[in-house]
Amino acid sequence: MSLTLNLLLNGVALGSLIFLIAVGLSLIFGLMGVLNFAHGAVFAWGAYVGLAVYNATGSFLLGILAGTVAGIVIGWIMERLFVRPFYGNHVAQILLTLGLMIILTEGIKMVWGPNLLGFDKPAALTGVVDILSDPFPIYRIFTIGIGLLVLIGVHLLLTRTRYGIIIRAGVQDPEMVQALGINVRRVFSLVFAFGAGLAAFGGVVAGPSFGSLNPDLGMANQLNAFIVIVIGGIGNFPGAALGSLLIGIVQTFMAYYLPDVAMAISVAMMAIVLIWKPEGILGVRR
Amino acid sequence: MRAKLFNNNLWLGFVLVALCLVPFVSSSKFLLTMLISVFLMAVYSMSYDLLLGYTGIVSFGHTIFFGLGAYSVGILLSKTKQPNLIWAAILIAVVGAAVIALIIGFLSLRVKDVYFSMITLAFAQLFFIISEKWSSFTGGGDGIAYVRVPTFFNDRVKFYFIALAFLAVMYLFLRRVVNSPFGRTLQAIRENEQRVESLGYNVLRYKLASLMISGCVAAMAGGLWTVLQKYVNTNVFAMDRTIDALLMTIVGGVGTLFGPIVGAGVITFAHEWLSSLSTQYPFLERWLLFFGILYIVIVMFFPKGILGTIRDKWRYKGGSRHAASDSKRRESVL
Amino acid sequence: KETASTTDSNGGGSKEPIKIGVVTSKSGALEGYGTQELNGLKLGIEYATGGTNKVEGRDVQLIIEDDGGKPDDGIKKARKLLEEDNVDILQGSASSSVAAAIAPLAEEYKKIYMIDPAAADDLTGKNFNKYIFRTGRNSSQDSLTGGKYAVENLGKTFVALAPDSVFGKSSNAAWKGTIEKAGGKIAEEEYVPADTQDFTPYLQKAIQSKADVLLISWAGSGGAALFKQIAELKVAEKMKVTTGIPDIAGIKAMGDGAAGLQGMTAYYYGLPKNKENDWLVEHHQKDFNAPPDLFTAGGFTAGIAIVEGIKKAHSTDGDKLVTALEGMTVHGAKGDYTFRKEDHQAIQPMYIVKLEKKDGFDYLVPTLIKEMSPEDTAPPITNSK
Amino acid sequence: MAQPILETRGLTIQFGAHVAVNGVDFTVAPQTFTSIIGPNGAGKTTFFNLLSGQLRPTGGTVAMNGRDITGLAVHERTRLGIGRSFQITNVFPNLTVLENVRMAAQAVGGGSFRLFSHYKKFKHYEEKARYLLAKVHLDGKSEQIAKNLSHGDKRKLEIAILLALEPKMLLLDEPTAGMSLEEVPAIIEVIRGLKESGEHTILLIEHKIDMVLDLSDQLAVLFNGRLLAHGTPEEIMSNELVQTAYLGGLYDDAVTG
Amino acid sequence: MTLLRVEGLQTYIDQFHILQGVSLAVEPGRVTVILGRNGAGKTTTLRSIMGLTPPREGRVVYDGKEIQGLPPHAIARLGIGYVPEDQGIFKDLTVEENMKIAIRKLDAATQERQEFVLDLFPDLKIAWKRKGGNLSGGQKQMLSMARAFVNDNKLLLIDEPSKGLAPIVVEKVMEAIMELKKRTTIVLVEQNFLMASGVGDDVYILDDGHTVYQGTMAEIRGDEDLKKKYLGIAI
Ligand SMILES: Nc1ncnc2c1ncn2[C@@H]1O[C@H](COP(=O)(O)OP(=O)(O)OP(=O)(O)O)[C@@H](O)[C@H]1O
Ligand SMILES: Nc1ncnc2c1ncn2[C@@H]1O[C@H](COP(=O)(O)OP(=O)(O)OP(=O)(O)O)[C@@H](O)[C@H]1O
Ligand SMILES: [Mg+2]
Ligand SMILES: [Mg+2]
Repeated sequence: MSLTLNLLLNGVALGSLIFLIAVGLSLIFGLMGVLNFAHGAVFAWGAYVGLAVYNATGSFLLGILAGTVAGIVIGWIMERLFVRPFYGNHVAQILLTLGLMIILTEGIKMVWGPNLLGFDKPAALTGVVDILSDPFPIYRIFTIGIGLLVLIGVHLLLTRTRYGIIIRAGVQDPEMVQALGINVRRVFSLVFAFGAGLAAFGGVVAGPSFGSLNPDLGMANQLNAFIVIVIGGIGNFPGAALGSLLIGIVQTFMAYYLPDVAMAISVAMMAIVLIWKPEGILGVRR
Repeated sequence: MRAKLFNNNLWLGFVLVALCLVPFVSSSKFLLTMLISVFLMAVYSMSYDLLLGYTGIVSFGHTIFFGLGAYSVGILLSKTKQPNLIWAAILIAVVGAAVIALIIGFLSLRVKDVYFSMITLAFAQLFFIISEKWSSFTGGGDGIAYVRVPTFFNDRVKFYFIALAFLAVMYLFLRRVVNSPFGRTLQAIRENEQRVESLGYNVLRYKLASLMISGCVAAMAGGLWTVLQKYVNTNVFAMDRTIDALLMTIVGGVGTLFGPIVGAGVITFAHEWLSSLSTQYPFLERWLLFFGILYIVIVMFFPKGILGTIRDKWRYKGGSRHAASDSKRRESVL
Repeated sequence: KETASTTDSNGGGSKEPIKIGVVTSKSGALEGYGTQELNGLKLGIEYATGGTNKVEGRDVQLIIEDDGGKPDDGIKKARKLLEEDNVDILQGSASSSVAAAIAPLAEEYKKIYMIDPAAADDLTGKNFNKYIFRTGRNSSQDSLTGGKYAVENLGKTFVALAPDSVFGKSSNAAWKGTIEKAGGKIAEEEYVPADTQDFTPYLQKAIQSKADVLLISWAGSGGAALFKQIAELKVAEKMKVTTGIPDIAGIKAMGDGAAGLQGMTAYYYGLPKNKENDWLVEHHQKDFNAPPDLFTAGGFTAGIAIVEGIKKAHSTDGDKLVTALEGMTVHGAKGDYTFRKEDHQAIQPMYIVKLEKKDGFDYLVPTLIKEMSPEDTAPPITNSK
Repeated sequence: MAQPILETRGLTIQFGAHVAVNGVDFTVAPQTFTSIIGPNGAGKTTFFNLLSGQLRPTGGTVAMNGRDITGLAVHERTRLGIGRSFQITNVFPNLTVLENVRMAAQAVGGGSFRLFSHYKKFKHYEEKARYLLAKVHLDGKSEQIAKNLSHGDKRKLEIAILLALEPKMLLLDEPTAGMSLEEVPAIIEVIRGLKESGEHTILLIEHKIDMVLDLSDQLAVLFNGRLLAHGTPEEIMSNELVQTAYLGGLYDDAVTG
Repeated sequence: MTLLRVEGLQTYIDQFHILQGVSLAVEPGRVTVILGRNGAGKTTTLRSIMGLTPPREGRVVYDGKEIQGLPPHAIARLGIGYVPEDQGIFKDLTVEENMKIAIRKLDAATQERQEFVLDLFPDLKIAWKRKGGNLSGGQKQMLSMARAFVNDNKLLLIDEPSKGLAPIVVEKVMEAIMELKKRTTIVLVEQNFLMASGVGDDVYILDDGHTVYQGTMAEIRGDEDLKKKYLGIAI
């Protein structure tokens, strides 16, 4: 396999990982407009719960399930108790979600301690396959596949049901949505919980890719999620996917050829995209 | 009528006198240090409030200016070993901040809302990365230690009064700015930007000016911060530092100017207090948890920050202005 | 809280307690390291005072403050300890930045600053002042240990893979010096962004370089993924791999794939054979229900060094302690630690180990290949003073 | 005719496939009162947006007093004397009613870039604002937060803001929509006063035909983005298309009467 | 039987006492018009009925059930349609999506009603894929009405529908209201007296948060004094 192809595949895999974090945020931040700084912490919770259950039962599938459920529960509680009164109020959201981020992160340390925890790949997904005679890890193919599935699933959910438009409308004018006979609060709770569940799901799937978990895992990955959403166009779901792919590939190539600037590349790309097209690549001007 | 409660000169005079008495009442150098850092952070947060509370723009890169100030002082003083260049360093910082604000502003101020926030975040990250990469100049993560400052600042009481005076002057300066016709225009921009435009104001110029003023003030605070710490490293460009400004402003009350001072005090002392307790009481070991809870409690019970919420309660009788932290603009042009 | 007076409490004869102020990470990314070191410190004092916690008839009191890994907080806390609590000695920190920020305060207040486990060379180099002593090993000692051994036993040409950070660069520079001195050669240096999750291209590049040894300096959480990928891509079948062995949690996180990996380490509780270490292992297990870890040894030794220093100086006065500690040899967890006169860096035994699977352990156990003597791994003196 | 104060040539704007304003050639003589009528969606508001600069045309030019202003920004046009009110209320929601108008007075009065003088020193702005608020019957509500005004009151505020700008050329987009029957006459009087002062050129968009007929010197009709007709009220009212496609049966009396 | 009975509504917004005892009785199959000058409390009355600004005191009885205190969506689901005065268009959604979000149940009857409203307002068909925020003022007004008319509502609360509409469209709206009257009951707030008197059956006049007049449209139409007194007009 040529190096370029290898890098490209790795880029896609990385993009797919970023997307798994970003997809939930793209609902919560992109559609509902909540600047959710606790998103990464939910992602981390998913990973930790998933790991705990996986280790206890030996079943990765159960781990994924448990992690996702944990995320949904956390999201539901977060929305119900805290976020609900502050839709549309970015300033309050920042303070609130930063507080939640701290609490969730400290919670991880309380339950699992501050140290690294190894996260092994399930046996079936360990190892490499040869692509054009060069080895490529199976797990990475798995993450690409999962990323695609999630993309299609959520896209269908948003376009085939009324949820997509209810959220968009509800963010702009919740009162009017209510007056049309829709329980907008419940929809918001559901979507928020769903977004958190997706984050947690992403956490479990990403865990083995990271190889180990640490409590600050969320913070480190959350920035990338924000970046791809902004690059793709806030509120534009396919945009988030495109942004993830773009960042994944560019980052991989840069890291290889120009490691000195690789650290800066995603933020620099975001700045360039915004200056050139303020609404994001697929975003529409308001 | 406007926020009489807090911006009343008599009241402020009283607070000032009380603060002036502190060094005579307590001989704790540590308390003075804490207060000095509160004063400096208060100036930094007030400068942020000019953007957030008055111009209505959420910057995620405010620490760029703080960091510029901190590094100017740190690098100049340690490279030249000339403590008296402090004023030159601060001047450089202020001019540098103005220039950088102009450049960043030009590139990003046309972009609205969260998009603006994200661009500024990108710039802050770039500054952070540059300071990491250019470690021969900035000292990188390990930083520049042994920054020599004028001996004058080594006397904690003198430094205390300098910092207090600095706070007082900056407060009066910023209050004047927000109450001037210029400041009024900023507030109108916060409320409805395109309407201001259609009244014939060049919005970009006002926003740029506000970013520059705010940046210059933050740079001064950053410069004095290095004088206090005698140390500077890449942390001054880290996201955390911007979040500090954001938190202190929000906790105190957005758009109140005096609020950030309160916020700086509350956050600094709560931080110190909780982290000190944590080493004494095992159940407080995870003290950050309580810090997180503090944020949430403040949002839930003081939705407009401590001062903002109290002020609102008072103002209802007068039926006066509203400094809504975040106005959702439902109306469109058409 | 009572406001401490500013009166001098240095007088050696009084019965006031001896206060040791510790600034280290009790929160933040380095919390784990901070905790290891703190546990060690407590035990070290207990050991050196024969369980009485008294030196020269005075109680030893530890006042611990959390710096969260941030220099600004570290400075604040150190000031509080010096000004409010009037501590006699400072100790810490897990973060090199924090230690660098505190170092000037030690000089200003003329108090000993017993550094551990912060490892940056500059602390006993560029940022040195005479009040600084360090029981922990510095980065150069790591590379000296690993480098010499690797050239002699693993191969002559190296690919050095390190995070693209100040740590990575300086670490590679140190390794390079040692390896070249020992007659080896670094054929290629690869700097990888610190947040990399996918190392395949770099590993492939390394394999293609046909070098004998892949030398890895990694700090932080990405390491586990790196070693898992090394196992997955079967790099070890094509070239030797060496690195600094992390703490137990870190080894655990590497997974079984790292079996056979050779590298240097500053401490693993099963390695030293002396009564200090035996005591440490026993009491650590008793008090904390776990064996001591990578950085516990340094903290333990710091505790002993502080007590021994005070005993020798009969005082807690900073300058007297400097004189007492300079050149002193302490019997610590790894054996003899000697504070060099020139830069106050403790030279100490270091280890070359191999990770092996062992019954009864849920991680790969570092087993001794070779112990390096303090002199063998003595770093160059880089402070100008 | 004197040099037109405003002149558009081939003014066009296209949104995707839809041409909202299509090749409009339109001139306005100074100190005249012209009303623009046309069905919903004909492009009237869009046309205003092109004149005041909220939108950039995809084709054609706008000239004021012979000078091409097509490329100027909104605030620059305002400085040249084009002021407009908005069809959908567009005020500063969280400022007081008084402050809303004061901002506009300050915009023309200058001094906005003074950082240090206290705004209270500019008392005359406030006085002017109060005077104008009285004129639009909002004097009792000057301390209210603008967003708390009822719909009709917001419309009045909109007009007061516009008046404070002292524009030479006023673009009024349905100023009285939603205003109570009782108060419409007062606002009409204000507008008539402007007209009669002889210092202003006024363009009005309105669907209230009696008001249009009452005030206008000229009528222009937009249909589907095109300028269908431009002439005296009598000419326009007798246009058959206007009759059938715009007015319908309700206004038969108004036209014949 | 009275479809909607409002008794002694007292509504506060923040600490302001906006409605100070408004009462209405809406008879089925009739058009009840609420008149009053700006700031009288007309909009607040409709909002109070919808539960958007719940009254602090007083009762709202709809179809024999007390509904004050119910959340707005529950009230809407009882078959009450609302056309707010600011139109309440979702500006980021297309016309199509704006309609889609309004439709409560997609059945044949709804389909039929949708055709009816699109015939009534053909502009919407043309602008079907446009963003709500890009519509002209009149088109927004049409869309807002269309959203309310498309459902099988028993009661419609319509706030100033004629605002911004071309005369011919006003006429069409009046016709539509006469048509709708056959199957629904309508409460109408209107400043256009021509329209109000054209379609109205019963009249309430509000002032300063109170009901100051109650009667039939026929009475008002014939009584110049009444018109002068409460409406300040003489037509
Ligand atoms: N940004 C846009 N994108 C797409 N279509 C637009 C846009 N702006 C306006 N339109 C369309 O252009 C046409 C003209 O709109 P405009 O607002 O100018 O009408 P108007 O004459 O003011 O009507 P009304 O009397 O109802 O206010 C409408 O059909 C509208 O849907
Ligand atoms: N949020 C609020 N805070 C304070 N007062 C308010 C608020 N909302 C409305 N009001 C006041 O309540 C009164 C009634 O308002 P409402 O909108 O019901 O009037 P209306 O009869 O619909 O008038 P219009 O014909 O102008 O639409 C007004 O005087 C208004 O200023
Ligand atoms: Mg219009
Ligand atoms: Mg109303």
